[in-house]
Amino acid sequence: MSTVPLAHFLYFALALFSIGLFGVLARKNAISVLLGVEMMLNAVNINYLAFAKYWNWNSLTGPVFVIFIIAVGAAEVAVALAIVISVYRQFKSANVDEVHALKG
Amino acid sequence: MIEFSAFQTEIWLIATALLIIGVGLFLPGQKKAMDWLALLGVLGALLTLPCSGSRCGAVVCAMPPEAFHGFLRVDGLAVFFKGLILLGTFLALVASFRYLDSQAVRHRSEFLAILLFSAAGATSLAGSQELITLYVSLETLTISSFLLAAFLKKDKASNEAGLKYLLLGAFSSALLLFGFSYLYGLTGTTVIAEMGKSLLAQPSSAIEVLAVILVVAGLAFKISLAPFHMWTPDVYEGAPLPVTAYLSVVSKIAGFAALARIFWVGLTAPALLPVWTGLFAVLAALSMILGNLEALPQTNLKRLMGYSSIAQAGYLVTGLLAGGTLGIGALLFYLAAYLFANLGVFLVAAVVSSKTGGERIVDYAGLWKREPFLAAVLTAGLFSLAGLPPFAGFAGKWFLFSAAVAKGYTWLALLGVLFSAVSLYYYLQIVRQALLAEPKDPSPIEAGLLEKCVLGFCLMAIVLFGFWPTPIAQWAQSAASSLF
Amino acid sequence: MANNVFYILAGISLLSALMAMTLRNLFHCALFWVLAMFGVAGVFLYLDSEFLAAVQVIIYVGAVTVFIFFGIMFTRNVMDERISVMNGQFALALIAAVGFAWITHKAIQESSFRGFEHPLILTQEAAPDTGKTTTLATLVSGPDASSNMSVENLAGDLLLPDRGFAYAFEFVSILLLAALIGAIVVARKEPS
Amino acid sequence: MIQYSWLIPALPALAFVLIALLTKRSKGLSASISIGVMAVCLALSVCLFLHLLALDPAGRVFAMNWTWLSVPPWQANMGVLIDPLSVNMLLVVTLVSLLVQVYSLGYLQDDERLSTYYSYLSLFTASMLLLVVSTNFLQIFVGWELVGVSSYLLVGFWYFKPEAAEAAKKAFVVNRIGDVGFLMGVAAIGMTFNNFDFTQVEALVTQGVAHGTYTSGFVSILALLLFCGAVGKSAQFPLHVWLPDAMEGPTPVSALIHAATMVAAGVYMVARTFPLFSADLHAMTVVAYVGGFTALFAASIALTQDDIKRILAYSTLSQLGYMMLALGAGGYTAGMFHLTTHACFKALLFLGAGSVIHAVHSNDIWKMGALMKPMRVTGVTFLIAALAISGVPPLAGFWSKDEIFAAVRDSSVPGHQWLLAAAVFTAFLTAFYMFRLFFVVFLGEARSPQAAHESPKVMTVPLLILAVLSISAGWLNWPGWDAFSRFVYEGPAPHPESFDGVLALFSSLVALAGLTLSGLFYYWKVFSAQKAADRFHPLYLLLKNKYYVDEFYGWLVRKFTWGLASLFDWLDRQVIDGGLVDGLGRLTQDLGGLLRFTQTGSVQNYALVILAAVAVIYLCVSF
Amino acid sequence: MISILTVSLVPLALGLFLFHSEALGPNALPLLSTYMALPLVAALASFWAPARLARWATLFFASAQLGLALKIFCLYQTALGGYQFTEQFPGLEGLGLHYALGVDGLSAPLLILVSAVYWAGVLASWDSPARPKEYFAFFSLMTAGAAGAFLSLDLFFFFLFYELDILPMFLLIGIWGSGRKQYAATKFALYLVGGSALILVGFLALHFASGINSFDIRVLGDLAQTGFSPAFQNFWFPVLGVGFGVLLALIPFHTWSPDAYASAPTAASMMNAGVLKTLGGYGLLRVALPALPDGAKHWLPLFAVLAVLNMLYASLVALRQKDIKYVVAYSSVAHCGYLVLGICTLEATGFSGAALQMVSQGLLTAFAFGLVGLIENRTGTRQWEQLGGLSALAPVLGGLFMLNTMANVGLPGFSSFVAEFMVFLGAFRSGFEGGFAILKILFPIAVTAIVIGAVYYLRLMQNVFFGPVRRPTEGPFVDLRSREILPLVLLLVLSLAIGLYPKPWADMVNSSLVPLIDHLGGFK
Repeated sequence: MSTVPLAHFLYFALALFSIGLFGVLARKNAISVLLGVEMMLNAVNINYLAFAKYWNWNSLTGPVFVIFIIAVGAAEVAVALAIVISVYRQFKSANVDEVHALKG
Repeated sequence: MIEFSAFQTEIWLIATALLIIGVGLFLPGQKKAMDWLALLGVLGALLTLPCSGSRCGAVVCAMPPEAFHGFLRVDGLAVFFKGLILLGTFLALVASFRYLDSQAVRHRSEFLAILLFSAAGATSLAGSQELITLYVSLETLTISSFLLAAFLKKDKASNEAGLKYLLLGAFSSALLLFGFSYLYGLTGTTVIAEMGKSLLAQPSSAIEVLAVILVVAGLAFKISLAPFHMWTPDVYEGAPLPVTAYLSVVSKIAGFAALARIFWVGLTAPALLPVWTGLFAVLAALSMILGNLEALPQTNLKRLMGYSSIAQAGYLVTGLLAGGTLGIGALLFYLAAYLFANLGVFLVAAVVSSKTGGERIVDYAGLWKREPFLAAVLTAGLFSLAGLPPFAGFAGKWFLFSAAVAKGYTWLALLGVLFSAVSLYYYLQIVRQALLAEPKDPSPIEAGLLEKCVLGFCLMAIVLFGFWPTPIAQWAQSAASSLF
Repeated sequence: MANNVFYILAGISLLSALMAMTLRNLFHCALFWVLAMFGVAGVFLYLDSEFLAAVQVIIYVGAVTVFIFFGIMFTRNVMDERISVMNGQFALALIAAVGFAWITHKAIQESSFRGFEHPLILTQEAAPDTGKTTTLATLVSGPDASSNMSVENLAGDLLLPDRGFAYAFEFVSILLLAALIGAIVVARKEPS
Repeated sequence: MIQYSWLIPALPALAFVLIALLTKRSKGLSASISIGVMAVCLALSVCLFLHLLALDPAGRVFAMNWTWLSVPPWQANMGVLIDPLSVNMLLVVTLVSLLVQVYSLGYLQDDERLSTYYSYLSLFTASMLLLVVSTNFLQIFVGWELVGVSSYLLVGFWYFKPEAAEAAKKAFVVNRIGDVGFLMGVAAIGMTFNNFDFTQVEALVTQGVAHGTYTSGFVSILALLLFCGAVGKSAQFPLHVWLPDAMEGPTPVSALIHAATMVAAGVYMVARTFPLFSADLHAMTVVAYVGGFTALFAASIALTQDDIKRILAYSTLSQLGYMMLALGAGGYTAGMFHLTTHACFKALLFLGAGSVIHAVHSNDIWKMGALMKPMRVTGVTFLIAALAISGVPPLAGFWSKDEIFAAVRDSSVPGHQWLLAAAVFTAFLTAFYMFRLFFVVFLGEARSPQAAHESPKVMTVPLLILAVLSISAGWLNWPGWDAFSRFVYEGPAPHPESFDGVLALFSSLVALAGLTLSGLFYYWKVFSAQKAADRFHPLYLLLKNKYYVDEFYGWLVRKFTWGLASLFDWLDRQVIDGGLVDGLGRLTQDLGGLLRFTQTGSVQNYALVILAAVAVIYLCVSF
Repeated sequence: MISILTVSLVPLALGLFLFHSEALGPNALPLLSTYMALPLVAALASFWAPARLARWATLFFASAQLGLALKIFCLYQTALGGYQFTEQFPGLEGLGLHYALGVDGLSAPLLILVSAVYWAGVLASWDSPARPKEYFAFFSLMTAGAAGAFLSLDLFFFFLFYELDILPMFLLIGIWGSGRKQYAATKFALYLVGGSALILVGFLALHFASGINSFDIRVLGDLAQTGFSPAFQNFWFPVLGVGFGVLLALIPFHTWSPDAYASAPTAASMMNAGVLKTLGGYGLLRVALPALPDGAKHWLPLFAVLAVLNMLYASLVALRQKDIKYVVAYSSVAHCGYLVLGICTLEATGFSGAALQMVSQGLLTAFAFGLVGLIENRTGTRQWEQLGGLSALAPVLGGLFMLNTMANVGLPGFSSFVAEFMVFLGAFRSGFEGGFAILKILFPIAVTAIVIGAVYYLRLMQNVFFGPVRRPTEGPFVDLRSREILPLVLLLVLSLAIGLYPKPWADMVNSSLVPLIDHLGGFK
């Protein structure tokens, strides 16, 4: 049924990854940065599934990896939010570029 | 039947962590109990090692226990890494008790438990033979570290450190995963050894190289290799002192465990090998240069140690890229030397900072007069880091650079020794304060018995490895041989 | 037709991802982000991973967004529209992201992935005489749907010790536990 | 007998050690040890002399060697060489030493550090004797340096006098300058011939020159390098400046070291290595001209000096110049003969001067006068010595100076007639300044504030002995008998100089002329010295200021050495240490300071760096 | 005094005779390891002993070590040559390391130097230091480093022991020093570590380029086994040369040394200037030359230029110093020039001269620093402009300083004369008989150093000891006590022993240097 070439999945993932990347690099708000990171992880997931499908269906390694990435990502988000909240309390801001007391 | 011996170390650690949480829940006032429980847990985990690593002593291991389809195998290398990680954790724990008291940290049980979870992640990483297992272990280590770094909630610096570490950590693990995904795409497997075989059979391609570079970036971040190092000073400075100690040693050792395994088992294809060894050589050089130079103007001890640890990563990578039992053996030996030296320094710092509250270098003025023993350990540790005899760092650097020269990286070795000389300058800044300057506040600093014992142990190890490196170096070599 | 579904899904995802990363209003960003995650879940479906698509929706679109909205609520002044949402290195970031995409795109183009118009399977032909099992692979045109990709199999992979991933699966629970405890401790307001 | 000859240098050395370590407390014991040892040495020397005399002239050479140092293929020995030349020198040294040591007993009787003084004297004699009996170049250099240091110690004996300390240093340093050449010569000889031994080297040189292995030019370079040492030690121009200053030492020391023995070591060394010099005329010419010039130069300075010891010092320079001239002219025996006679009368002059100084407590001749009456022995012996040095027949100086004139006359050195003229004119000057000294100090009116009195016996007896020798020593070479020449002459040197009646007459007349002129100026006061000085004021100033050589050297040292030292010191502090070393440190630190700015504190910068690094690395790897 | 003599002589005798006794047998204890371990034991002992006993403990072991050094010197069979008393234990075979000690004609006299300076240093710091336990422990540790380096036959241990000196020296300067001590200590440490960086890389390069899995000096020094190409040698010789040159305070790498010596406490200056510097020359002769003969032939002329520069330049700079200790420090820099020049002749006589110069300048520099320490102790100043006429107050001090002056000036009778003379001989032979042509020019320039070298010391003598009495403080002036004289006498006697009868010493060093020359193959 499907005749989408593998490369297109990869391009899609890549684009998503890059958009996430851009978000991580350019957004001020810590939450936005986190959204960017999660987007990158999603792109990775697409890669895994695409490879899994186009490469070797017999092994479930790809999907399994995706499950783990999602799980770890969730944990990461939980921790991240906690830290952002804590930072917000101290700095009265969730803007990443305002948190730069440590430098040099 | 599951071979429990393949992961009983982790079980020990996790069980201890859970127990501590339990104590924290039900007996929140029992600080001492938690402390001792944590120490005992780590010691117990350490005791599980020789019997899980090999049944015939720690040195040679004919049939390493493995479990889960071989995804987890505790070979000699894993035992060595696990041993180092546990020792590091133990020392970081000792450093944390007094510090936690002095900072009035309320969630002591959680702190200890997370530290132990993190350590479990690290030890598990050392035994992982497969990328998913490795990834999960790595994230356990890292995510717990984020929390530990941010643990002092009322401290701005700690929060900032936590945030920075978190954002960059997540970012770099995304890069790592992206790299892994292409490797998976190329090979169809996540088992490192199979991946290696598969890559061996196919021609080199651009995407393969890119994937390797992404993996390098993701893992170099963990060991704070330049130019992926930039989080290090900020996080080291901001994180609570024992956490900095923990990060500087355990996190780094785990990173090297992952690197050694992935690169020397998975990415040995002839087309790839020169790419990443060359890359590591350049990064090592960069680390030595940046780490040492930027350390020079520092005034905060933790920040300075951050830069120092970047430079040390540079030296260590020299052994990694040289490879072979010589190179990896040197890496392992130096890690051991680094562990005792660095944690000795941090332990002293923890004791001093608990008393004075200061973390600047000038706060160590006249330490010699206030507590000679602390000053002695500090000096020995710093000189060992600088690679001067009779301390372990000297032998370690000798091994590392000789491995580098053996592989033709003479320029790197030269750079390394020259920048070791530069590094001596900033280490001496601390030593000068500690030994030569007059104390502003002459009141004595007394270390506890436990701390003293542990410091003595560190000192002994530093000196002993320096004077007679043979046994441990031999062990390191035989451990390294399980990779090749 | 089926192909177009993919391209539409992909298009929606990318567009909303872009919006999520560029819009000023953080709340809108989050909404677009959820949309993008839905798109990705759709692509998962398209890649025959119904289960994962469901997980994606549940975890990301459900749990994670809840978390994030929480976060947005906590950090109040993010709704202020007068301040730029982009930081100083906005232009460089753009160049870097596009550059990275370009590089990787080139690499993919040159790679062997490019040739795969159809999903393929790699059957392992054991070569008894050499004992090699996995190195030699034959590419065969694969079946359209896979019976392997079932929840049962997945669960088996994750839970049965001899399949290997059970350890990681157990371990991730430790990770989650640690994250949970830690997040609670860190996020909790400290009495002064 | 010969086998005990090693005792001659060894005994004074032992005395030095004994006095320095053990008997310092007792002045009397120290002095007795030193003097006793000297007497034994003199006796031994005399025995050796008699022993040699008894032998056939061809077989009068004995050498004993002990290996001292060796690096194959060469070895260096310490040894004792007994031959007529060295025995002659031994006699001179031990005799003068003994007399001076006895004399010192009176001269320095009140000095607390008499023991130290005697230990230094013993060290000196030991070194000098080591030098004299040396069998090889290395040993002579060792002795050479050791006499130098003894001289340093003795000149600076009264170290609390800043002038003495300065003079001691100057003597040492100037000698060292000469030693540079000497050392180079010794090294060159040793390494060229793989041998240091005098006889063997001389044989090798002779053979080598004959076979064309070594050019005579090369040999003359070696000889001239050695001669540098002699120029320093024997205070020849241009390294003469130290000797007048060395008069800051105790007067007996001046008599012993700076008149009779040590300064003659240069002459002795040239005589000892004569075959090297005589192998090439160039070397001889240089030696002759340096000697001749120094003789004239120093004599002219002596005309105007006021310090009794300085006058004698310049006289010594001049006489040493004579000896060098003689050797350069080929007059081997003449040089040695003059050395011997000069040792007697110059030691006498100095001891006499010491006696005078002891009496009037001043060195300025214009504070003395009419001392003949209170100090009869001193006066008479001084007169004898003055006559002797002026070359008035039949005293010792007459004979030896005459032989020098003869040698110069017969020399093959180019321009030898000019040298002869200079030598004769110097003889005139010598007579003039010596009697200027005599007339001013011993005759005329008394100018001394206190009453002078004769010195004690212990001082006058040595004067008498030396006076006898000053009269009679010259008779050894009585024309026709030539005992001295026949004894000393052994090698392939040119013929022994023969007495020439005409020349002798002429030189006697010249000496008498000088004496008379001096009398006219300073005794009869027919001419006024003051007027003469005013008349030739520039010349007078030039002479009075010793041709400004010291000033020139001072200027040179200040400008050159001190300037260079300052430059290097500045270079070391500011450029190498401050600039390069600290600069490198500072640069490194500044670099670190600059690099710090890369650590902006913004986490997104860090992320960007990571990504950029990945891209850059990838691009680098792919292309 | 009597107790000092007892505590010195008894262990001295023990060291000398114990190993000889029949009961113990000739090899009952490893001689060299014991020698090396004694200062370590001393360090531990002084650290653990009560503070007031620290110096006694150190003195005890120092004396025993001196006895042992004398014994090794006496038992060494010059006629046989080569390494004797060798000890060897397998170490890390995989890395080519093994613990190997041995002594040959070159190192046997140096052992005496080490022990003599050690012993003298202990007595020289008898009652000065605060915190005596640490002080003596560090001092012993330094000695152990030097002793180990001279004995090691394995480059790893050679390097280890050499670098072992840096930390204690740093602390000795930094804690017990004077003046700009922190600056000097840091500079010292950085400089030496920088120099040793080159040495380390050089060693590793030798090891791996040889293809032999060994760090053994004997193996790496055998070109037949290693087969280093001339290009390799030309590249690596200057690396090692400069590395050792830093240690030797070769211009322009010398500026650490005056500052360090001037700031260090007396005993540390003695040990460092006397012994540690020597190690640089030893390393050149022991490692760099045998392993890289072609490189040496290529580069030594340049080093010869530096050496002569050292002799003249440092002497001139010494002339301008106002601090006596700086004068002595620059003098020691200047004297290293002789050592290097001797090596640069690549000729047997020059080599022997260099080897003797090592011992000689070690003894004499230590002697000089000891004296300066006493002057400072008595007068409270080191500025010679504030001093004068001390001979009148302290004849013994004056006399010893006179001997020191004479010795440093290179007067016959002292070891310096023999050594310097042989260096000149070697320079001449090398320059004029087919060696390095540049020595034709350098030889005469070098010889002029005997003048300049004399001037500054004589000037010092004249200003400090001669002339009218001048000193910054009033009060009674005590001349040297016998305890203060004792260590100086030992150094002096050794110097005189070499200077008066150099043959046995020269023969001993030749027994290992002549084979070295043969190995280097001369200039053919």
